[in-house]
Amino acid sequence: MPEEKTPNGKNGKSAGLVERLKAGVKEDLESLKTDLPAKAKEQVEILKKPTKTLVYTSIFRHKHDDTPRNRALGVLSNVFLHLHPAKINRDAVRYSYTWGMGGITFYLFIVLTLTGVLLMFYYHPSKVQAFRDVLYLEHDVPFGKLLRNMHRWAAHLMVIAVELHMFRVFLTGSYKKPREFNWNVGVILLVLTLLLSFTGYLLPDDQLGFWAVTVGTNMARATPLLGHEGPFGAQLGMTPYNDVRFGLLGGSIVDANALLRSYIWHCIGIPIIASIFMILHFWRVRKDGGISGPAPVVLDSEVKEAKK
Amino acid sequence: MPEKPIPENDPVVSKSLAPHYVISMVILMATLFWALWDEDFGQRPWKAFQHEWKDRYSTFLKTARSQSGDAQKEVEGSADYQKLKQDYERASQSAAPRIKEINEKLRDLSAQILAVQNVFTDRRAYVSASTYDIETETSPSAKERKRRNLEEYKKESTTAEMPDGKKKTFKDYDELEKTYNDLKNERTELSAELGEIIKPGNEKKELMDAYLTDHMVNLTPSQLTGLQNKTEAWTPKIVQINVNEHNADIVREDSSNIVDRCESCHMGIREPVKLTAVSMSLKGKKPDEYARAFTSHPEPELLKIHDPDKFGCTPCHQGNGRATTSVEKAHGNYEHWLWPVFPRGNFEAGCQICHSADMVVVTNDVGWVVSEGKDLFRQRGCVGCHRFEGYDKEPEDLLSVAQQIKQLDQEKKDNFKQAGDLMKQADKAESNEEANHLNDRAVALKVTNSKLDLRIVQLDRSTKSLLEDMKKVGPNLKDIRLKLNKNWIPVWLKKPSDFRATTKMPNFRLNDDQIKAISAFIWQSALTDSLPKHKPGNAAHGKELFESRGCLACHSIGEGDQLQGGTFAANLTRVGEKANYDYLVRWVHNARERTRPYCPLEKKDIGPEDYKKKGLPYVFDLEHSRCPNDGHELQVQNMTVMPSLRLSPQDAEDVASYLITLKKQEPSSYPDASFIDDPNLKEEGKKWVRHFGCAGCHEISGLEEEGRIGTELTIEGSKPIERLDFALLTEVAQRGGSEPITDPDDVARLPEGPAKQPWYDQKGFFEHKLAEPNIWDKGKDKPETEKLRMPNLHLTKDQIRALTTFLLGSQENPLPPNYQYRPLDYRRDIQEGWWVVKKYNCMGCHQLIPGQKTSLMAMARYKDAQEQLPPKLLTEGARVDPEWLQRFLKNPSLSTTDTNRNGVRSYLQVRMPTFSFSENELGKLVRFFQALARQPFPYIPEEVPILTAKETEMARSLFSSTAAPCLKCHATGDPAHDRFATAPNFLQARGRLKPDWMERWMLDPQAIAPGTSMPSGLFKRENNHWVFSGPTPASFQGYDKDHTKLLVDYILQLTPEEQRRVGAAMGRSSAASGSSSGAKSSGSGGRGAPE
Amino acid sequence: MKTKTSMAVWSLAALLGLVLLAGCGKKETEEQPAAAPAAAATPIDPATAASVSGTVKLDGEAPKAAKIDMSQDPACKGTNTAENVVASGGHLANVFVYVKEGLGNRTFDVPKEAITLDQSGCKYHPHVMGVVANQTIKIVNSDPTTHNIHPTPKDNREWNESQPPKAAALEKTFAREEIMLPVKCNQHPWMRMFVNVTKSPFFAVTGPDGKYEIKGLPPGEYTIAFVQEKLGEQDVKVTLAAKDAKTIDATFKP
Amino acid sequence: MDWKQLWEILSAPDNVPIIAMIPLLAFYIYLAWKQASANDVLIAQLETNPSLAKTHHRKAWPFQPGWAKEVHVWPFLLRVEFLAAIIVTIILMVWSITLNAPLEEPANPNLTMNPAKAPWYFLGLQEMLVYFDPWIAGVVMPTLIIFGLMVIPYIDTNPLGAGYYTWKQRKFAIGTFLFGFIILWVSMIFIGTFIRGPGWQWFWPGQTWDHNRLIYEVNRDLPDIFGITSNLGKGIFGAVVVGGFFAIGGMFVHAFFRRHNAKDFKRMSLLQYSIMMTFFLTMLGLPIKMLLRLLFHIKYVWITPWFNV
Repeated sequence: MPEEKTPNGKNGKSAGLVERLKAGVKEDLESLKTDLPAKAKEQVEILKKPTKTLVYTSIFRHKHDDTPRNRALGVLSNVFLHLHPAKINRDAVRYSYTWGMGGITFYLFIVLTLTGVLLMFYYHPSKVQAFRDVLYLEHDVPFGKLLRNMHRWAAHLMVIAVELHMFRVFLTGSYKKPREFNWNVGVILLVLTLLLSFTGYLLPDDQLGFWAVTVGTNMARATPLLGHEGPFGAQLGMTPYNDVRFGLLGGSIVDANALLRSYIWHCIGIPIIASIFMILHFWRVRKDGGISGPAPVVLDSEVKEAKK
Repeated sequence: MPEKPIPENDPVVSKSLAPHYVISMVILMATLFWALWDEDFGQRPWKAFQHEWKDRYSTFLKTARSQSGDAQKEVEGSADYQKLKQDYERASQSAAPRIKEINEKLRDLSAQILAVQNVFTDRRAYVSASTYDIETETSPSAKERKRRNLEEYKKESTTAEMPDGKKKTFKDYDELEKTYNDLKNERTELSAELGEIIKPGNEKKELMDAYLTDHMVNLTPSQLTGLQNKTEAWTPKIVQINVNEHNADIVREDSSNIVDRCESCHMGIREPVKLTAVSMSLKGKKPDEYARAFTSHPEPELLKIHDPDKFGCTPCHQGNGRATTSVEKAHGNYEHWLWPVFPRGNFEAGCQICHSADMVVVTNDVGWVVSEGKDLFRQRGCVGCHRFEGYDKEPEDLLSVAQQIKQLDQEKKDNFKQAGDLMKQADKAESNEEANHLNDRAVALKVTNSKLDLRIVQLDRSTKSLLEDMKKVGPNLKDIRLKLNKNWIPVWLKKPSDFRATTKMPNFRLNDDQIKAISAFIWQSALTDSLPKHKPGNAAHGKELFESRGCLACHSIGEGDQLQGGTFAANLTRVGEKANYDYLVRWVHNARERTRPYCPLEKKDIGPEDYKKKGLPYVFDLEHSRCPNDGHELQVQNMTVMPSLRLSPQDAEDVASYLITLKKQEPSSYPDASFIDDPNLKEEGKKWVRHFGCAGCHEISGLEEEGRIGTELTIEGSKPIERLDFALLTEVAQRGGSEPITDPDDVARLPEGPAKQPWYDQKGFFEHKLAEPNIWDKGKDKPETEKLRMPNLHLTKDQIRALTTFLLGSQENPLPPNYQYRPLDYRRDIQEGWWVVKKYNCMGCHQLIPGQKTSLMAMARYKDAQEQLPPKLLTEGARVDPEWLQRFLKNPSLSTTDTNRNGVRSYLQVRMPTFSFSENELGKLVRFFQALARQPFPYIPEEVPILTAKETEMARSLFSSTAAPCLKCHATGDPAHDRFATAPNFLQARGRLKPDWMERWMLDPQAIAPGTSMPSGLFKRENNHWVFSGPTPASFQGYDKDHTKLLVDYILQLTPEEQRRVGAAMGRSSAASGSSSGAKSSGSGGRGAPE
Repeated sequence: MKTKTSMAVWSLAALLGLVLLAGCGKKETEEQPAAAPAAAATPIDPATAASVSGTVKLDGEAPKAAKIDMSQDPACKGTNTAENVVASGGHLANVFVYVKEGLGNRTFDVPKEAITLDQSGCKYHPHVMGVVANQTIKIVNSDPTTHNIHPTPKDNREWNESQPPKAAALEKTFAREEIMLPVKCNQHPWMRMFVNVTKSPFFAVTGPDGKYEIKGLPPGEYTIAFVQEKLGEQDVKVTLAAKDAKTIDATFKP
Repeated sequence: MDWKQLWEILSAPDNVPIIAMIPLLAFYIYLAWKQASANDVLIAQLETNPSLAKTHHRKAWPFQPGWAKEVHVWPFLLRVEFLAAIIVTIILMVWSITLNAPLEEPANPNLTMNPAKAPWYFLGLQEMLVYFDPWIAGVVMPTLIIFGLMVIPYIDTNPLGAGYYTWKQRKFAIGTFLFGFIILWVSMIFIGTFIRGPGWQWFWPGQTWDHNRLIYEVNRDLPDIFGITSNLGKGIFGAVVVGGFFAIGGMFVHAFFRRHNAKDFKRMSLLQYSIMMTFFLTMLGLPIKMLLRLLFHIKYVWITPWFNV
């Protein structure tokens, strides 16, 4: 609404000014009548195509139409997607070849990270608190039980997925040249996955975890040379208080120190190491020429024997 | 080439995944909603409870309100209430006009204030801002100018439009301010006046309401309406007790963090109305799970002591207080919760968790079961085999005392040696100074030694006490040669409950070889001393004595329906078949009399030969308790709790003669058991006696120091279920199904009947074990020595329930240590006292808790003669001087010569026996009674004023008036009169009774000892004094002090002569002369109430 | 346990099923009628009222009343015989007769008038009395000596109050039903009487001639009980039609 | 048949993943086998028809010349990946809602669980404890497994079968891997979870896990059967037997390998060949040792003062 701006003057000279002001205001109002609908129409048109807005284009740097270029850019210019090449073997999208286990494993790792971080808000790795915190999660925290269940089952699923992934990779011979090294990285990741799961086992500080970890670490007692019950351990002066198991648990029994160590390995140590290896793993997948197949079959007769 | 035709379009590119996405997204959304639903409802079943609660409780309150409305009308109809109502109405009416007036004025004033305020606040804001400006102005000239401007501003006149429409002009700011403040002051004053005027009316109204609440049994309708509104406005939410918030002093920061949400479902627990399952069930339906959950706590008294806000729920009931996801979870009835809620029949186990140091934990109806369990544990001799913290501490204490003595002795020796060395050094010292110094140190050591000596003496004393306190559950088997019919022993061992159904001696399931061997061993290891021969007594008189002296408070007689008497000691129905007459005489006369003293150091019974060697007479009793060989404290008493009734030897013979007649078959009819003398069986017998732990309950030669053979049970209740060996029955217990116990007698012992549900829990273990202790041997193939040893205690259902409750509660406490009831003040005396009281079965004769039944009360003999019952001890600590009590407990005859009588109530036939309490137990008992009556300890006696001659005269006249015939019932020492006495002699009052208590007693004896013969209503309140309610003698004219006090002082100054004189004046002597036969007063049946 | 139920539903199919089932909460379906409501007290029509009367006899020799030694209190001057079985010519006195069963849930008004219990000659008069629950008993002392009245009930509250000579009458009530509630005096051990507290006013005490009568009973089936303090209780079943006047005799054996 | 017991074991929350793994594994083996056989058929076809081999696109899937050889990741791959993520999320959510993660009593060092089991993925190793000393089962074997897996690319000299499923071209490699994965890893986990009850005793599925069960079982050492008493004798005997197994077993395997895998044998260097042989024989040794124990109650074969095998 236009405001009336008539200054209170007693001055005769300003009478003309008043007239002029009046005319100006009138003109403004007139023009508004035509401009406003036009602008509104325009705005609607713009909003009809959200992908053309400044906000949108600032986020998405390329158009979303189905040109090959844009399809490629959609992947390459996206930080999350650029792990992928722009184009892949046409048959590689078939589920029956890859089983999707690598991706699922990575997805589960992300799920575990998210739920794990949320769980860390409620958990104290101390003998007094640990068990109580789990009870607290179960009974007090909204969605706490679901959170813990998801973390636990996702961990189990991840172990299964990792094993199946390895199984698939072996069956398709994907470890063969030039992917030998990446297979090794994969093996390390498998071990790390198992260790992640295992270190998490103790954290609720219940009988199940306690005895599972006791049984698990008791084996370390028998490490040759380094364990006090292992071959040549005693001869090398190993005792329950200086052997490798003591190092793992921070004590001769599974106790507060073991809980803390387990917690730190579980939440910080192994995830960081695993992340590094994952980066390496993914990087090498790309650098070794993408996923191995599905490749055209090679005939025995076509194999050229390398000269020794 | 694949067989299938190649499609036209590239399937990899052209195939749409849309349907896959649609389906999976639908499922994903459904899953997300499911997760939300699960979080909001699936995990919150208590919401359903709360909705149901709202409905049911509202319905209940409605009906309650109509009932309560009727009750209210009734109360309101009463004259008192009407009077209060009139008062109220009068008060409010008289105040009404003035109230109206003030209210009007206030309304006016408020309007005026508002009018002025509008103007005033604006101007004040300007003044304040200007003032601040002036204050912060730095230039003096500008300051001055601004000040002038302000002055001018203040001087401007202002107008305000007043509520009546007129304009009012204020000539300057000051006037405006003053008007405003005046108006406000006026309003304050008026408001205060209004408050004052309303007050009397309000007070009356409060009185009215208070009367209503005081006279309504239940809540008033308005209170119920309040509850109803609260219920209807209830929105489902978690109700929880966070103990840490309320109880920082009990729960430390690091302790267990108790959060109990039980009340989220059990909404009715703390409601101020009594809710039962029936009242909370739906109309016309049986109580369902909701109705049962909504009941209020059955014992509100208990909640007063244990405020749930401070204690929570789970410390007593257990269960998983945090859990709210399901009933099983919340009650902790799932596999991995260590503390499931205590079952219905055993909920008192919760008491034991914190009150493990209490022998008796009773509040109203709660605690009897667990208290019985604790008592049974001792009475039935469980403690003989199973250690349990707090029970039978004496042997352990003895050990520790002996240890201390040993240590002190060593210290003494060391000191002595060191002192000698020092002195030697001193002799050789180079300077006098050093010599003196060394000598001083030697002297100091000697002084220390003399202190140590006295400590050792004290420790010796406590050794003596401990030896006296040490009791065995079963009789001394060293005496069996003197005591028993030899042929009876094997028959007894076969199955003790066949001979005596209620015996404490359990059934050990012995085979014939074991019986032979055990009989032979105990017979051959027993003492072979001889007893003095007694002539037969008068059995008829003995029967009378047996029944009247109080033997039946502990012992019972008769079988089946005929059984009467207490369960504390043996049933004597067939004692004549087993016992030797001469031994019985000794036993009845003084059960503590030992055949030979036992020396714990030498570990043998000391005989006359040992005394002879030292040239000492063969005398051993509590005064002569040193070992002739090593000076050590001897066990000079039989370790029995049976006291001495101070019967004359003649009476003891009579009682024994009666007892020996009690039999069903002749002793001679028992099959010959001459194998008992076969020395070859002795060793085998010893093996079995040790195997079965007989020495846990019996004193047996050579096995005095045997340890307990069973597991310790102090924390048995928290033993993980995995540690309880169900043996081959594990699966049966886990799955329920048929009851493994087949013996019908044993099945009948199961508190919950034959198992139907799975019973793989602590309760199931204890109950089955107690019902049939060898149950876990079922199906097992074991040699005799490896079979379960626990004997069958032939307990009843209720007893097993009590013991199970006790054991379930005996836990390694998961609660913070300050939850433990371990008081250090008077309550500790109560705790300790109960152990002694229960040990000697004081409650067989005396009532200590209101409503508690004694064994004697149930007997026909006392049905019509309750005044013949032993006194109730509800206020004993408040009644008597503790020093006197100690004297009395030590020797209840209160005489060293005339012991065959009661010291206080000589008119009672039942007798307070001499228990030979040790110094230790005497102290505990005296402190117990003081503490139980909440009396400060030590007691400071009150000065009794000496009466003037006039007062004495007055008191005497009242004392002997026909309206107050005190001496009619109270004993005087005159045998002829005492024949009819039913109350103690007044002469004993001095030194025994507390004067204040006496006064209260005279006023209302029924309030102190319900059912006493002493009538109430003897005095009435007049002019703020207690005045005799009957006609008073003339001399009382104008006496304005308490008549009770006068009588008390008189009684406390009463001399035998005075009493005789007064008695004579009352015409006693004439009656006495008429019945000289009353001479044998305290003897047999003098007082005859002809029926 | 939780896991088992979970396992059962662990499938996607169950998901949908559960959503559907979510609506159905658990409800106890079992229906059980509550106890029949208390029948309202029907007023007794005096026109149809029946009565019962009879004589109570003692079959056999009445025991010789024991002498009481009242010498301990010179103020006591009365008949010195115990009263536990009082019979003359085979007629038994002091038997309490009342309707034990058959009145159902009828309620009765508490009679306004008080019943007097007198103490004279160091004896209670009457020796056996009946009162309706909450009916006032007025206790007077006509002796020149102090008495104390000490009921020792089973189901009522116990009390024990002293009453000096010429003291004001005590007014007491008993709230609960109790037959043969003994009352004694601690100062005169032989003094003894029995109060019978009933819910209905249908009771009588036999006189020295052994006769009794209970009037105003509505027609119905009843159990009439005869209670004697020493000789125990006898129950007789009787059916009364309207305006019946039945005679029921009872005989006790010593 | 104790159904209750069976149900209790199967429904233990931590055992559910294993239950889930078995059908999953079966499904994926089937999936792999299907593709492998399709490929093998194709290979056989192409081997016999060299001309076709020159033109064929060499996949079992249909292909037409006009079709793109490469497709865009967006949207063709990503849509599959997202779909997979959604399905995994659904599975995870439903699983988490219906089944609670186990939480037992608070840890209590004084109360041993019977049986005390390691997490399920380590149960294979725990099972090995029955047959071997802890240092072998707990330390040596995991190390061997890891190293074994890691050397695979370096000892598998067969250039065929890279990037597609096949059986005929890689019989030995796949057979060995299946043997290691299914028999030595998965079935050991299965035994450890479902068969081993209290006291780590062998209970057939459906047998009641009776805590009181006692089994008479005398396990003897192999040297004892042969009556060797001296320590030195035992050591030498064990070394001979174990060495014998490796030598004779190696000979058999070599004979087999040389004949049926001639090309591979030719391709492999001595080091590759011996590493392969060592791992293969060790793998074979495991079930042999297990059978010796389970069927013949032989505890150790090789006894020395420091270690036993």
